Amino acid sequence: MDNKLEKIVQTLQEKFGATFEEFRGEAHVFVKPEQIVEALTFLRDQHEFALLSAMTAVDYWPQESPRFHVIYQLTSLTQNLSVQLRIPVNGSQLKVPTATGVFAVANWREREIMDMFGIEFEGHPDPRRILLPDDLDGHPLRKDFPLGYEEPQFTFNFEEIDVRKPYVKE
Amino acid sequence: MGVEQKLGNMGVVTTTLETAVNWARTNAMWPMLFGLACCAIEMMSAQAASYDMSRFGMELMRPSPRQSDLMIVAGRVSRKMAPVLRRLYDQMPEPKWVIAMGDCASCGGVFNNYAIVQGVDEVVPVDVYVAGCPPRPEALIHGVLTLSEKVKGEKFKDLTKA
Amino acid sequence: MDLALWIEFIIKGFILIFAVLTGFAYLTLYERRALARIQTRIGPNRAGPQGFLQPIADAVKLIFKEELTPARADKVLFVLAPIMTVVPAMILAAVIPLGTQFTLPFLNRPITLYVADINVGVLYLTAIASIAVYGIVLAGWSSNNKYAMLGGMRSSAQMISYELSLGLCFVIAILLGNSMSLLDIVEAQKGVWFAIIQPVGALVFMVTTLAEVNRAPFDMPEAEQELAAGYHSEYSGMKFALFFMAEYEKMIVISMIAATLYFGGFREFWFLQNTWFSVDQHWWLGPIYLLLKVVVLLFFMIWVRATWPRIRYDRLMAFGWKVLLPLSLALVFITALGILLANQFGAVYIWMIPVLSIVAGLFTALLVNMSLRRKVAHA
Amino acid sequence: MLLEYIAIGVMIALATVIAVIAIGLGELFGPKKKSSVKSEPYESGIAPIGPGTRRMPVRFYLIAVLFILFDIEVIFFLPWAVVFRQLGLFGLIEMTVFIVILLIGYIYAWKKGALEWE
Amino acid sequence: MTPDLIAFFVLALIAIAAALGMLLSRNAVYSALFLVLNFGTVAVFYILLDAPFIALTQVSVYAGAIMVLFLFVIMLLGTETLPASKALPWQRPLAFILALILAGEAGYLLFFRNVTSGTIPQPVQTFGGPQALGQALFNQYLLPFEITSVLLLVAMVGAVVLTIKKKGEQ
Amino acid sequence: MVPVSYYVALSAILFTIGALGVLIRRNPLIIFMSIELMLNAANLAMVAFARIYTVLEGQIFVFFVMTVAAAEVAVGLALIVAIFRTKHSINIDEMNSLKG
Amino acid sequence: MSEYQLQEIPVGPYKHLVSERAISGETMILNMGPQHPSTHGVLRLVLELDGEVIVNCVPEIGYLHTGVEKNMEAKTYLKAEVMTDRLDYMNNMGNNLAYVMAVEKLVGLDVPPRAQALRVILTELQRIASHLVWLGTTALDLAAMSVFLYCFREREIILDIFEMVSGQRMMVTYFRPGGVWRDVPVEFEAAVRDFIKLLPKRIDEYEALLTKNPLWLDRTVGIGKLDAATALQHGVTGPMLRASGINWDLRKVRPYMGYEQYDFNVPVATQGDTYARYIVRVQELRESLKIVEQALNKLPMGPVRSDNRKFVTPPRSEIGTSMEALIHHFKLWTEGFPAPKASIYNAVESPRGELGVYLEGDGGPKPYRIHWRTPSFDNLSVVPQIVKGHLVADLIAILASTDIVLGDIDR
Amino acid sequence: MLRELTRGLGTTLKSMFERPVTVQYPEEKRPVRPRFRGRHVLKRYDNGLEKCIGCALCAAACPADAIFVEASENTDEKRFSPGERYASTYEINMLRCIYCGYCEDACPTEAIVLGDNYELSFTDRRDAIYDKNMLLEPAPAGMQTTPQKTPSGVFTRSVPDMKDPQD
Ligand code: SF4
Ligand code: SF4
Ligand code: SF4
Repeated sequence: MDNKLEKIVQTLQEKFGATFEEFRGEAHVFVKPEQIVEALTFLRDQHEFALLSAMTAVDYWPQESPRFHVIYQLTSLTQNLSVQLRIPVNGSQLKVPTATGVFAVANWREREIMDMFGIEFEGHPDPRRILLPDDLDGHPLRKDFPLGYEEPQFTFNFEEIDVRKPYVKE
Repeated sequence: MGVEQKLGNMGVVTTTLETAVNWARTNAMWPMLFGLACCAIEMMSAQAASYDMSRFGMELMRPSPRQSDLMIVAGRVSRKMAPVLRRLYDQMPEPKWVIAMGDCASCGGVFNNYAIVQGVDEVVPVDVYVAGCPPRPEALIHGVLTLSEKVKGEKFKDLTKA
Repeated sequence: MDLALWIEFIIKGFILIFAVLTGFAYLTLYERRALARIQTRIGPNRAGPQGFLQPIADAVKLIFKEELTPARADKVLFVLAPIMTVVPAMILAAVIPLGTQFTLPFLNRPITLYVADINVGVLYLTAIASIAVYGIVLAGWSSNNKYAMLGGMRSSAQMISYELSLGLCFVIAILLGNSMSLLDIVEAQKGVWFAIIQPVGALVFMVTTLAEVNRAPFDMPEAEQELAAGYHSEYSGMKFALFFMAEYEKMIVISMIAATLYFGGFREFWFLQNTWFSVDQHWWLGPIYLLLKVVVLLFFMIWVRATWPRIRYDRLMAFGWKVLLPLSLALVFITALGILLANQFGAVYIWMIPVLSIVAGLFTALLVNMSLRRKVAHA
Repeated sequence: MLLEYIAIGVMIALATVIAVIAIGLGELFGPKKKSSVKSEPYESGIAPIGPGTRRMPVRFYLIAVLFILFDIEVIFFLPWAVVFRQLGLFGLIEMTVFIVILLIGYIYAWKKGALEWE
Repeated sequence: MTPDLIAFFVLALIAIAAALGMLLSRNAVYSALFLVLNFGTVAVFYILLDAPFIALTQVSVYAGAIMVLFLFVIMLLGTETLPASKALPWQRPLAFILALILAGEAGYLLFFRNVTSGTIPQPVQTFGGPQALGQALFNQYLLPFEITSVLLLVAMVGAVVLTIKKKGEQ
Repeated sequence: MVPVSYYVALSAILFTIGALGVLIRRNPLIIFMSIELMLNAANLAMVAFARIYTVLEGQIFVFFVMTVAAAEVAVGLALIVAIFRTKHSINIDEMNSLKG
Repeated sequence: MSEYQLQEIPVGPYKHLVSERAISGETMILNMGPQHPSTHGVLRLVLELDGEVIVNCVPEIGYLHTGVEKNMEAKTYLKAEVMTDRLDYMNNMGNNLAYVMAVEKLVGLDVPPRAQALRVILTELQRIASHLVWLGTTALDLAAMSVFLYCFREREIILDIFEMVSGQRMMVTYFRPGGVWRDVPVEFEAAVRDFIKLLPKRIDEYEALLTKNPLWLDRTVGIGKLDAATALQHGVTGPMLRASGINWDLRKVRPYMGYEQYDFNVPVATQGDTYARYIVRVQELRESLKIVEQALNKLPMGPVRSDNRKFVTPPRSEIGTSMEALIHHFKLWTEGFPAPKASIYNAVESPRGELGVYLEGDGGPKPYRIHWRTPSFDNLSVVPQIVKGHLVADLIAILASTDIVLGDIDR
Repeated sequence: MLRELTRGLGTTLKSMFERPVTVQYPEEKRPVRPRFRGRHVLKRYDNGLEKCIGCALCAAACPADAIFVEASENTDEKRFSPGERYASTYEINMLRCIYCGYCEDACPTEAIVLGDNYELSFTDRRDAIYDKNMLLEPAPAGMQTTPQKTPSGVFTRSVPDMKDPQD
């Protein structure tokens, strides 16, 4: 891991009591959900991490605490560094403060996570579904959401599936 | 009410007229400008110089469903898109045809999941399925020719598909 | 007023309308094939030999297509609008002379190769052209569709704006021909085409024409990238075909007008005067010459369409109002001045017109260029 | 003279008849199948939202006004052009005065931004 | 009945009907269109009266420009239909009386002062043509002509002043 | 040749209709249209008279009338538009408030 | 007489996104898309228009939501790869690359140098193809229709090369973890060389039609200005970011696949308008050609697949002879290979910007979580900001200049 | 400015005199590249035996689940393929198949190969399910089709020796 990055991670550890993991040169820093906005602001303002490259979440169902990780991938263009912040989210407490104030890009990204994982972002300016139709129940990227696989048709099951399928006939 | 009532039963005349009209329809089928995903790009390629669908009188891609005869569902139809697709189809005037281009449109293809409609025939009646992911432009043209064959066999009374 | 005259009128009217209609049908093919060639494609070639039956296929298909009237549309106007668009386009050709005249064998009856030669021919053109706006406004309005509404307003505003420069270009031709009768204007071009005396005028006329018939790069109603299908978004079947027809017929007719006013009309090329190829010798050459000129002018339109990007709507209006209008006004005055000088001091001074107007034209181009530069620098 | 206009009249009648026939043909031969969705306005495949309004920007109005006024100017130009050779220099001056006065208005409108779109 | 007369009556009927149509239409767009029709028929009358230039000017200016403006304004304001409002109490009778008077006058003209056609001389060929009009316009009526331009100027300025909003308003 | 009185009569009728329109309609646009109709009726009479006396004055007059009509319409409709934009209504009864 | 009633359709969920004037009906709400010629697929824009001026623009996406991420979780690493082609369907090779690199990084797999060079050549060709489509469609949106057909004509050559190497024109699935599918055929080099000879002339042609054309300038210059700070705030990357004056190209700053060996420039413009984006992309076309040429010249010989049998299927010639190879073959095709319980984030420079893959393994043969950080998604999110106050026509130009691909946005 | 405009016109005019690049499908067909992945073909050995041994590896490898294989036992009386088993049912749903070529890669006997045919359009979804008969290539000239009666003990080896594919 890069020296500069190491220092930044250290300051993060000191400031936010963050824990830290490394895998193949990538730094994954765990912070507490309440502190995420602060941490992001800190990284943006103090360490020139101007780009929130990616933001996503992972579901560790059936594990309940933490059930989710919300992931922020930050990039500093000037120093050519990347750091990943992760916050654990409990299945019972699906609320994370919004980062839209820090990075405008978080707006849509958070909407996507809301849509896909059902994690709520408190204070989000436009909390609507983004990708999925409004009438869909559930959050597809959760592990307990079924894939929705349908059997492909072959001669032996053609009719059987046809009967089940809602065709329009004109 | 279709033509056949107006023309009455005139046997030969109707048949000749049918042939003529079907010929015209196959040669002047204006597709709706409607692309969904990857297949749409191949559809564009089919319009482009190397394949040139205009040879079939098909370059007049109409942006409005009101003026189009053919809906090429080029790509995957998501559950969110399905009502839109249906609405567009409904807004096309008769006679109209649908080509499901590509696997996704035909049956969901590799995307066998919650988000994609497993075959647009759940939403609109499909006349021709074109296999391929994406079908080569030639394959699409083949599909169009298949449709032409089908149209040539149509009778006036089928036109107002009941 | 005898019966024969009525019959003559009807037949001539029919033939003219028929000619324009066929012209329309084959213009669509011509355009599709020419565009295809420019784009290294082939174009429709499967309906009949070389796609020759393509227009017929299109027509038949459209006839047998459902005519749809949206529920919230104003039914009467919705039907009326295409008619009101297509009729002016068709009758515009009435005053254009296609040739001189010939005597009908057996009947010994002189037949003129035009429907009407009225002494206010040019005014007729402006009047009819201005009527054509209604169809589009009403189509946009009656469809009760937001795209159609925007498209209709846009194109009608565009048409009326460019009518002004069009009118002024007519004025130039009148000045040069000293008559408002199109026949006189053609005859006045026996020696030199007005396009040579007033090249910039001819150019402005062509540009205006493009806008007037809503052709690229001024094809706002066709601006499908913005407004789907514009004012005819809701039209289907034959009603839509009529709009299509009107557009292409107007293209033809307006090319005919351009040919008549600036390119010697049905007259032979000046170097063919007094030869076998002269219209005076063989009346039937007249329509052929005109057709030739029209085909070339149409190619120009198609070519431009294939090449240039579309201009933005506000620019289009600004171009019409701020560039073409003053320029054509200036051209009118230059022409008048030239004629005056020629009358006073001898015919050579007529050549002052092209010189001055080219200067004016270049100056305008320069100004436009500068404003563009400024914009580029600003950005 | 009148004859020529009768010819034009005949032409107008013919053109109208042809246009009506064209639409009639379509109405006659086209299949018909109504449905409620079909007759709804087309808006990219989505039901229209927001209050339907047919109101147009005031620009269009201004353009039309300016058009009327300049159209009249063009109309005045036409007889002038026809008799220009008889009028001679006098005619030119006359017209110049006329146009200059109009141009004042034109420039005023330009400066006021009536020709601007944004 | 000569053909002229038949033509006249037919056209007159159309003209009147169109005028009435304008008056009675509930929808302003229709009113405008009826008026256009009326103008068109009047233009035909002008042609019959040997005034072709005026006729086509009528089409060009009235039908082609003024009525287009009307249509634009109707669409601009979105007032195709206005609620039928009550007339002031004195208006209806007054209108009625006026109508009576004028109809009487018309009848009088039609039936009692039937000027025979024989007395009207056939005018010269160019009568009503652009040449003649131009000559008159640019010689005798020079002053009105120039004044017209002032009028147009005033109208232009007026329209601009009334409709252009100053920047910053709204 | 149609007797000129016929034209005058027609003109009168059209004029009446125009006048009626001004009086009974409340939509200012229609009122404007009625005014146009009246002007037009007058024009018709003038052209008719020009024809019987074979003088051009009538026609020239019509020419000017059209110009005036155009100018009037331009300003008049501008007024309506301006009023509408401030008051969001063009009912003529409500326009009284403009006086104040 | 027609009875016309105002349609009162509620503004619904857009209430907080449009201005008050829209609710009173003073401004017009217009739907553009999902079926609209210039929204490049199934994007839907809800526009609030004051006349023709855009007051507000609300993009509605998801009409092409394909569930790729979820679906990939249900497939082995190898089988999931076919989905990557279909994400951003203009950048199939690039997606393959991003994915296989992520997998390789996760499991720790090396790629032979020849495969690396081939990957570079093909991704750069893909970049050219993508930019050609972009140029063509943008030109078409602004009605320069010939450019569209010319661009597609040239793209056809690239697709032919793809077909030559992979058997498919678009959905190549050519890069595989540990290398590429098969070595390129012999005619590959000649075909690519022909192409790089031809294209510069063609680019000159496009430029003759567009670059200095006053109509084109008028439509693009000063339209849709995006300053660097806003761009970063909205996570904009790729040519759009570079057109706003920030020199950030992952190929340069974090070279992968041996990009550091090649000499190329990163075109940067400062204006940040539509024209700048156009210029940047056209220049990138030429730069990509440069890279292709260099890579082709340096193309090393050698194997194209890693011989780590744990992850890479054995060559066909071994299957018949070696039992061990046959077992590996069976195992890899049925079960797949396991990946460690860890996560990585790997980003490459796609024609549209930073294409990142977040890949998490759980020790099994299937991805536990895969997230695609797609550039179009963020690039689109800035559009509402920059179109405000422009005309509808400009929206077309701006949207075109962002080069969005809906498959990339909706995934 | 005028120069730029005319330059564009010149460019398009020049293209007009270029030869059209259009290939007039269906009259002329552009040959596909050797690697092209089109409709599948089930191969045979030179002696007419099917290569497919019904191992269903292709079905397992198929990302779209477009292949359905059912295997049965070969006997020397009725031999379809070398080795113990053969595919008694082999179906590919052409509308599901994404032509990725994984099946070809996965097949241990080079039995399934993606061919050149891309003209796959159907008016009925059912037609898109290709069964074994449609997929199987005809037996080489002079050879028997399957099932064959074969001497016992000869065709025991199901996976043959193969060369690395060149294209
Ligand atoms: S069939 Fe293939 S190419 Fe077509 S849309 Fe589906 S995934 Fe894309
Ligand atoms: S080509 Fe791919 S999708 Fe098709 S059958 Fe083979 S493995 Fe399945
Ligand atoms: S085709 Fe190949 S992989 Fe599939 S079952 Fe037959 S032998 Fe096995």
